[in-house]
Amino acid sequence: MLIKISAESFDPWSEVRDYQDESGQMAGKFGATSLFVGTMRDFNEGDDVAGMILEHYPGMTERALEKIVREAVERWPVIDTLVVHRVGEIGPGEPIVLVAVWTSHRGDAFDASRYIMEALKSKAPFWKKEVLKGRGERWVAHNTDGYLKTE
Amino acid sequence: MLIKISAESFDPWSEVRDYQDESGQMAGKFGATSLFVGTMRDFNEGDDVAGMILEHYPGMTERALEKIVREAVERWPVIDTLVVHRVGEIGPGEPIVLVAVWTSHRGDAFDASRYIMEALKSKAPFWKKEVLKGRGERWVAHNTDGYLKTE
Amino acid sequence: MSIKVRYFASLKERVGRSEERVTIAEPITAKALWRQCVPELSPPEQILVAINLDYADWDSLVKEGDEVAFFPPVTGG
Amino acid sequence: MSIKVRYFASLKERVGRSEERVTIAEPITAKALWRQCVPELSPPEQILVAINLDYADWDSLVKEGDEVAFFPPVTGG
Repeated sequence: MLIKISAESFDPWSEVRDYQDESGQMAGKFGATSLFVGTMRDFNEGDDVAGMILEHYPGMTERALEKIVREAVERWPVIDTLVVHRVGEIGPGEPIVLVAVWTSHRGDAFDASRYIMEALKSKAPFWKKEVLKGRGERWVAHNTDGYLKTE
Repeated sequence: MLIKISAESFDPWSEVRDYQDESGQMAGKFGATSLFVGTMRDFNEGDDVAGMILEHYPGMTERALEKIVREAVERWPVIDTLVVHRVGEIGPGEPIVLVAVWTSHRGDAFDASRYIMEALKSKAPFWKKEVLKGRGERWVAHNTDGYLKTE
Repeated sequence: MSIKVRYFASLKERVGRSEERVTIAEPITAKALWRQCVPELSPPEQILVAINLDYADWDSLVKEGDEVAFFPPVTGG
Repeated sequence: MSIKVRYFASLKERVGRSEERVTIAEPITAKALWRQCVPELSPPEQILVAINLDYADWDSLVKEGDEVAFFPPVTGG
């Protein structure tokens, strides 16, 4: 169960592979991996976005994420998890968040990874400020519920 | 929308990165990637499994997978998908299947990737034969419903 | 009329062949084709049928040039 | 009693500071602390409160040595 806050750009696919390789004892034990990667888009609410600044609350962030992962592990039979979240200045196309869950069976992997993402979105103390192209900056007001279907 | 049947072992993380990099026009356009990887376990139903042989129905396999992906794209706003499925002799710890879905919003990515996995499990013409340690071989009888919670 | 019939996985091992070419006088159902090809076994309930690479029913008609496949429940993924 | 108070994101910009140290005579609620620190604003309904790195209520008591944070709805992920 690893939680990383990264001030540098990260490659989600290397992160997952490295973590899985290091946890060598996992090989052959898990049957399912569910992964979610959230990436910065270059537009939002009709505006072109040039970049993003991700602020967080050091100390509370880690504590909140640990609690969320613990809840997922209590609820589903999870073998391991990896959570990486970016902070600082982020450019379009760069990954913001990675959640990976390893389980024996696929239903648990899907359920647990989605639970962690939704809880992270609603509880972990991160704040996004968008840098608009030629139109200053604005704070993102709130996150939407990812369990609801988009229109 | 790429579908690959692979007779060789594959690295799901490289497959996803390469596909995403090749589809350069996607950068900055998608906000969510949901990935599922199914991996061979070294035990099943209480027995040690030394390997697996994955048979399929060439031609029908691709056709069935294309239909499944098309259904997902009709149902959710999907930007792109990648499906890779292994055939032939597989060793413990090796990936069997990879499903990746790129969307604007995370709920759609989770829903569509899970839909593709469940449909693949119930419809795509693949058959697994397990090679048990010192106890011969046996065909896997059926797949379970991944939407159901495990006991 | 010439039909290609294919068998997969455990069914292939049970009937002892992976494919064969059979001749029919006129279009018949998949069930009738099974009875002609595998007379020693009544069509097992869980066996699936595909005609020309698409799932079909036991009552679907098989005709000249078709490829018909019989196979057990799929277990991929 | 000495309390560390922190502000984040848009709230930090609105109150014009990221943290401060305040002195209270006895334990008070988070709401009373807000009124002491940010008298120009009534506690905005959507503002969240954390005490010692855990979410808390506006009615939670703040005491000596606590770190209290006020911040807008979170938007990570």
